[in-house]
Amino acid sequence: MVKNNCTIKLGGEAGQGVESSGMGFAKAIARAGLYIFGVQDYMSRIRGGHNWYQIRVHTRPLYAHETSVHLLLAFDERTVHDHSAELVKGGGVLYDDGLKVDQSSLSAMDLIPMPMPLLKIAEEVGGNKLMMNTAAVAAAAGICEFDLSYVEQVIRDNFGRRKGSEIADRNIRVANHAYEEARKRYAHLFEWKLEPIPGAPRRMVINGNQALGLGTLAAGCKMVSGYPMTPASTLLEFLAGQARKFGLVVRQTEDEISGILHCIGAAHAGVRAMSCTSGGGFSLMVESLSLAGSTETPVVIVLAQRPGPATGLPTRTGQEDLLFALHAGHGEFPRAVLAPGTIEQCFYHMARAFNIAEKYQMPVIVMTDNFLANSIRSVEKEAFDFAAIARSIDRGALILPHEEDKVTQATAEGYRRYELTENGISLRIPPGHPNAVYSVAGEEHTPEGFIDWEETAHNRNLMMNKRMKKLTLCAEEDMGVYEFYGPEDAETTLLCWGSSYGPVREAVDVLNSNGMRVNMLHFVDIHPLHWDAVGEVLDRCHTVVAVEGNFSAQFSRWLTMNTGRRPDAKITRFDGRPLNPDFIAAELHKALIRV
Amino acid sequence: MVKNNCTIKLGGEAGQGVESSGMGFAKAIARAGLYIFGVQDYMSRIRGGHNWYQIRVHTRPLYAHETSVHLLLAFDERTVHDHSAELVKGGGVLYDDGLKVDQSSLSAMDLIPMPMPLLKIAEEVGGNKLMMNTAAVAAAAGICEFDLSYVEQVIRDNFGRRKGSEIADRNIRVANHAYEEARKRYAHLFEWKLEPIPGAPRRMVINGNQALGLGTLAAGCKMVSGYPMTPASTLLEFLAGQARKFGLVVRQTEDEISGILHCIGAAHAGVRAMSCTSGGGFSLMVESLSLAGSTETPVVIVLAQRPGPATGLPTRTGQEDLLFALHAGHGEFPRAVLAPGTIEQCFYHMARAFNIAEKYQMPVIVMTDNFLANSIRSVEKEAFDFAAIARSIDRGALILPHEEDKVTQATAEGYRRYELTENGISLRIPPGHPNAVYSVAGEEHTPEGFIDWEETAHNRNLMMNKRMKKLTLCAEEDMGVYEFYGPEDAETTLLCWGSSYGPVREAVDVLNSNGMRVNMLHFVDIHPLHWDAVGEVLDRCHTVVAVEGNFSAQFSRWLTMNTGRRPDAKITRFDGRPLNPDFIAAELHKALIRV
Amino acid sequence: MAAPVTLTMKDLQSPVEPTWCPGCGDFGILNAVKRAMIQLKLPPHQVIYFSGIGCGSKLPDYVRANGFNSLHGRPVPLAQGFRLAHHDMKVVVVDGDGDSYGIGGNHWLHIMRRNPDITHIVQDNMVYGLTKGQYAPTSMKGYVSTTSPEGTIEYPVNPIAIALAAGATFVARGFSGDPKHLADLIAKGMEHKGYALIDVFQPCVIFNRVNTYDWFRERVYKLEDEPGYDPHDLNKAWEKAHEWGERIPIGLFYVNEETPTLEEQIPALAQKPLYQQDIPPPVEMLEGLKEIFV
Amino acid sequence: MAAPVTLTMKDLQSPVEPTWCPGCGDFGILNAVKRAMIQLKLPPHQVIYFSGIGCGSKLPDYVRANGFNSLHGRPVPLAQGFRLAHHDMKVVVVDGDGDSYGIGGNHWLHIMRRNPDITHIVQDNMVYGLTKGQYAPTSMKGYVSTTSPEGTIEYPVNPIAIALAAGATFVARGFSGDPKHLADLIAKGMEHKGYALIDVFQPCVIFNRVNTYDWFRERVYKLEDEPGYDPHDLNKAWEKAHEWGERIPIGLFYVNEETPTLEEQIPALAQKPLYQQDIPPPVEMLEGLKEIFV
Ligand SMILES: Cc1ncc(C[n+]2csc(CCOP(=O)(O)OP(=O)(O)O)c2C)c(N)n1
Ligand SMILES: Cc1ncc(C[n+]2csc(CCOP(=O)(O)OP(=O)(O)O)c2C)c(N)n1
Ligand code: SF4
Ligand code: SF4
Ligand SMILES: [Mg+2]
Ligand SMILES: [Mg+2]
Repeated sequence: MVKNNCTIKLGGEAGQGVESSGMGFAKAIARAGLYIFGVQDYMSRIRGGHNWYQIRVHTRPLYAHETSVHLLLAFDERTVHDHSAELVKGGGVLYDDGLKVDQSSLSAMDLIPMPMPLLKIAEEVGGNKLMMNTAAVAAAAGICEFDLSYVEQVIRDNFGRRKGSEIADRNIRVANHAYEEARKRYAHLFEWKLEPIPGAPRRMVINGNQALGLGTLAAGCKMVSGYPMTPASTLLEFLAGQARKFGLVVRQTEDEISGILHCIGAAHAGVRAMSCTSGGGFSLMVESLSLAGSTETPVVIVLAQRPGPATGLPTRTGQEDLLFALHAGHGEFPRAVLAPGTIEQCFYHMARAFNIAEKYQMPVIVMTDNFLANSIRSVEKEAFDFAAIARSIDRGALILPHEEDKVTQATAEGYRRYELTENGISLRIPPGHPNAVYSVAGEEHTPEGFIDWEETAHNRNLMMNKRMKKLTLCAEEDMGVYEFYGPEDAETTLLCWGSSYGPVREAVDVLNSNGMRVNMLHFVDIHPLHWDAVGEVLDRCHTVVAVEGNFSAQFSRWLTMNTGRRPDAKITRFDGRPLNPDFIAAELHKALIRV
Repeated sequence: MVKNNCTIKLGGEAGQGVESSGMGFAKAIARAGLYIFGVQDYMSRIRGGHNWYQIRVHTRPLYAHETSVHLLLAFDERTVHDHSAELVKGGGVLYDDGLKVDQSSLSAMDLIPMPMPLLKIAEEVGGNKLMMNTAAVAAAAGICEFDLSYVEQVIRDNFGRRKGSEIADRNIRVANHAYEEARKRYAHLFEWKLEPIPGAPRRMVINGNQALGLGTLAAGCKMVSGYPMTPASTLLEFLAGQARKFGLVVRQTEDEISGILHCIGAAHAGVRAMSCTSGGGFSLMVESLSLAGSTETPVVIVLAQRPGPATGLPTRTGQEDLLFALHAGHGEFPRAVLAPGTIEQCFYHMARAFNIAEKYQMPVIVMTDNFLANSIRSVEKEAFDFAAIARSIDRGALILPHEEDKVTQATAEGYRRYELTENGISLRIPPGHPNAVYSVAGEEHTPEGFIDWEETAHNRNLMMNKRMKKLTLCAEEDMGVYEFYGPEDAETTLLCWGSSYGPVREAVDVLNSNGMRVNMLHFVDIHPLHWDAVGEVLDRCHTVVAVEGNFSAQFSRWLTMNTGRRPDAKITRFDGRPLNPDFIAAELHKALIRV
Repeated sequence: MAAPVTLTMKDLQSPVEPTWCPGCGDFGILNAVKRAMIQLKLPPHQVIYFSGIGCGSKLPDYVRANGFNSLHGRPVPLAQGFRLAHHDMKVVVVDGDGDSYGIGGNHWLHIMRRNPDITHIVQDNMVYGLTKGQYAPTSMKGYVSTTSPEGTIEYPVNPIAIALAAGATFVARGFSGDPKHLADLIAKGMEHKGYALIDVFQPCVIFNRVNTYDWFRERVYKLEDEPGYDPHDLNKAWEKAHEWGERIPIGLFYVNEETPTLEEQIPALAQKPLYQQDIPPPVEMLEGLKEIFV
Repeated sequence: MAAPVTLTMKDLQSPVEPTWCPGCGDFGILNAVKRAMIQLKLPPHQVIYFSGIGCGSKLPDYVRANGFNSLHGRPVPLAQGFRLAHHDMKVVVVDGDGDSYGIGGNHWLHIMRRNPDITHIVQDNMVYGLTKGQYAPTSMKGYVSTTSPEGTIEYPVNPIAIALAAGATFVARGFSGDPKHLADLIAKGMEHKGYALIDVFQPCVIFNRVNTYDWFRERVYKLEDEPGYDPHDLNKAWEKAHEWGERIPIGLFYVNEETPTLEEQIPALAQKPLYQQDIPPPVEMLEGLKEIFV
């Protein structure tokens, strides 16, 4: 018997409730004090096709999914067909007995067919065939001998409040029935079990977009505007749902150009502002990004990547937009690029992005991707320290126009929006006070903010240097977040960024447990960086292997551009699927042969 | 006396005719068989402000301007004020005697004040004060003892046809009068002379945009669409002017997004298509660029750079958009980037861009800038070999739908737009023939062109590899244009790209004549390149100094990214002014100290 | 390449199965589009469908004809470029309310005043289907969605009124619940020499629980059944464009046959389609250009 | 920060000299804008001008007030973002026909249906001035320019008709040759609660040799002088919007005081402007969010 270490996969058509069932089951398991990691796969269609949801369970915190599955919960025949090969020996395939499944071929693969009268239970006990999902999840619980009360809690949460407890009660009856039946039939055949950890704290089950949303709220962002685009939409939607409560203005604009410009406008008024999109929408924003750079307006953009080019693979994942984000926009101007790797990092670095944006009065791009945005993990509540974020808020050289005394004092000798200073940062007083009436321009401007209509070389040099030197300070004072994981004296270092954190970290564990000496070097901070320092970090590494979710190993190219150092090998994946520990381990062996 | 080696500068307000006068004078000088190089400077306003036009003259072909001026033709007082310091000792300042000019301070600078009754001559002899410009140019000719008949020819060309010869005659009378008067008064004081070269061939006086326009026509481009933006507008306008004659469709679209999409649409139909813009407009095109990459549609984009960020210095020059152009657009897809350095190169590489685009079925970006677009040179007529371009036309694997037999033959076993092939290039049959009915998609697609709605990993890998491997072939077969100029055994190599060709080349001459051993390594081809070969080329260089018109030395960063090799020093200019030989020479001394 | 004498639904069958939800209004549009091709005897190779990104924009894959599934909001300029290069092909844009009334609104505004011979079918389900149910530019005020949890606060775009104001020469509205009537409108639009807008009420059975088949069926009536309605009267069309509530008109609001098309006004297209013209131009002609510069 | 009792032209004098050509119609607009501020007793710090890129878009530098010279075609969304963040400021967009009827047309289409309290002055010179004379979206058919050497083949945008169709609640046209009348229109627009479009005939004395001061003077007449004209009648306004030729109306075409503004409908703005609200939210409130996830 294997306790609390397995993967359960649900599969079916879009519209069959794969995601909601999976999410509910994951929540129930997490409430039992177990750690989960959930990842999903869906298609660009609303009904039909094939979606799946995979939940990995363990007693330690998880950072990635595995490829092997122990229990497959099939909502349709295709699921059995497509995913049986992923099951380990002894794994179970649970499905409604109305589906046509070739049991003998499952048995031939050493798998256990587990047909169940799910529809029948739903109809007969619950009086509604829609309760089949409840039956399925409960049956899975029964097979794992998992305490059903956790599933019941989730049912109550979902149905109890909404439509009166009657529906909840009926679902719970269905659940009990299916649970008992499945346990009776199959529990004794199935090796993997789930057992609650007594006294474990209640943990959050949360995905990357939600963590970004919490970070956004925690940072005091008050203007969110954007245009829906997978996988960024759910962030916009989450914040739209919180707008009334937190006094936000959330706008769905006519396009992404308008989305980012709403933010620049609001930021110019002194409000923290954020727009979120994916690559296609970001493409449309880049002219305005350049405007933010020129006018030194602090805005935050979440770039949730998905594979391109063009519409590409709209519901899959990839890390293909790094070099684009780093160089997007005409002309040269300062920006920062951050790429959180975990859900906790999503939370903290999202909030931090607003501080960097305001401190250096420049745009900040926070890069995630479909994998990070949508995969869920159980995370300790304390891991999200709102109080710490509140304390860390740094609005830089900002005085708001209604802070009358401060303005009066600061403007005693006049006010120039783009005053030339030692470090390039000028006092920012948003319009509204009689002592700070001014005009700004995306055209090259004077320290007062007027268009320098003579376009003089002198003023130009001053302004370019002023803007660009903010990067130097930023690199020194605020950037440089990277993390080593694994043995210090590793022979091989897996170099990665952003969402690859989880898969690479888990790969390190796997590889070291297999006798290799491998560690991970992960970067959240991409730009600006103190490259000499990075070079020194790299010097501490032996063989460096870049691991990236794109074709050309973009981060490693960025690194080469800035340090001259080239990785010894590369592991890339660009098929739209997330990296995972097994894939990395397998590819590493091939890569090392090539070195 | 110095013969045929001097620089004449005209200055005045926008609307005073500085450009047209300068252009006319340059043309007259070129017709006399001399080589000219003309560069201009203007402001983002239609009247007033300060514009200038500078003509350098020599008996050998010129590639750049110099900073020192010999004769200043001042249309207003500000010109005298702003530019006197640029004059060499003994230089002359020619101006209407109605202007308030402090003669003594000019004399104190060893300059020759040359007041002339230009307005009076225009009014009294020509009967129209607008003829002052004619008087001014003729007076300049007189001072240089340049044969007036060349100026007269240009006057005839400009006025003779348009409004009847009366105006031309009157202008010519004005010219003669001013010429004689100026010669009488000042020719004996002024050292620099212009003397026609007998029997010299008639050369074209042409700028970069015009050369691009000729290249576009020569290549058989039939669809030009774009939105006006300095410094690309004059290319669009030139082609609009040729539309009827050459059977082009030229469209001014509602924005740049539409401009590039018109081209993609036309190219999909099998027509060569081009859009031109500057950085801001290019920013708006990048989403569609990604579409062209995904659908393998051959389009050509001229990116005429100007300094950013945002509206930046709209009438100045810079090379700031290289890394942006190289990485623009979400997702990874093939593209080529070419950056011609001279007017001849503008012509040839523009035409070549269409071949590359069609051969590899991908977008090609041709990068110029305000300096190259607007500066004029005298170029031999033979240097533009239309017949050679006609011979070189290569449409790649294209069969047009009305080539019925060819289509029938090629589609005997069916047709798949994105057929997987050895080299990644598929047969392209634009829609229209019953045997090749198909759908294409910016979403990841099957070989047939349908959306791969299952977004399978297998198809994705095939398609990504198919598209990206076109770059390998392209780098090998069609790319790699670079040029060394100067001594092979140079101690210092000035590394440059695009429009810096001229200034760097002339700097090499200056530096070597001053006893240094310097050469130039100039790249027209930026991407894709066979980087091992480039690395070998670099290995032949000793000290490498990057010379670029931007803040961060972008090309050298690109080179480092691809080869790991970093330049030993950098000379950058980002004040909106073109590089010039004097600037480069001066900066090189400083740069070498730092090495 | 003459049209076959008869064309059947089978000839227009694509190998690709629609991915739309059962009951989706897009099926009706697909059906109507095929019927229109049959009605006009338009063989697959003489038609091209440009679409954007959205549920409905997958249509080109589902009818045997040429197609181009492009970017969200961008089929309109793409189609114009194609049309100017190949003006003996029937060019149809089929896209979502998000495409042409939302992100691509500017292209729409400007195609209307150019009047190229392009038929434009907008799948107006008053919601963003493919991105899972956010409100659309045509969503009715107060419409509740994930991005408007308390109901939209913007007034919906009135496509008919805007088309009239922007100079469209053929302005119609259909209902995908009546594919026969719709097919007829589409065929008329395809026959119209110039830009033809056909806004189509297309129920999204998943996300739009307000504007359902029933909702439309209770309200729509046909302008051609309206005694004395003359689609040549711009002011009358304007009034009808504002009719919304108990009764909502479908059919042809306005048509103007007098306006020349864009293509007719371009000299380069007088002889033959651009793609058929020889390149490069004769070298002597090119050589002549040098005279401008000497 | 109460308004000073009197405000004079001198108070609104910017240190920057206009770079416009002598005689340019933009001077009349600048003058009118200042007059309107004086009329409404709006001190410089309580007004902000958002502009695009073009000759006229340099206006913000030439009046003492807050300003933002942005990107070609983009002041409209920028102004909306600002206005939502600071809704006790008078927000004015002033941009070219190329900005809002050309490249930025989609933003224009959508601001109108949102009705934020923003005044929008379009410098309609029917040409692209700053880029040296290409035709504009409002150029009359057949207009000859560098990019239309044989005359444009597109029908001009009719801004008044489109504004009416798109739901603008205040639609007016002025003439920069009559800055007093224009000032009055601008002041009315600024007082109007909601989006106000003021399309301004602005002669470009350099590039537009067709639509000159004289051309306009011979044609324009004031709607307020038209007996019985009621700007509350949408259909009448629609008819007037199409009057073009011998007689061209200026003045207020249409106004609708009933429609709520965008700002009024956003709960977050009920108490005080967004920029004045404390950040971050109380930590306890934030902590409460965790309950969604456990
Ligand atoms: C530039 C860009 N922004 C956003 C998206 C995401 N997106 C895809 S379809 C769509 C809207 C779908 O609505 P609609 O156009 O009405 O079509 P429907 O699905 O309703 O048929 C959006 C926002 C995108 N693909 N590209
Ligand atoms: C994205 C982009 N495209 C093009 C331009 C170039 N551009 C600057 S102003 C302008 C048009 C000017 O016309 P209009 O808006 O009518 O203003 P006007 O000069 O007539 O006042 C253009 C095309 C630009 N700045 N940005
Ligand atoms: S989501 Fe709506 S529009 Fe999309 S396919 Fe389903 S029913 Fe049709
Ligand atoms: S070019 Fe025209 S619009 Fe521009 S400043 Fe001059 S007159 Fe005014
Ligand atoms: Mg829709
Ligand atoms: Mg204009």
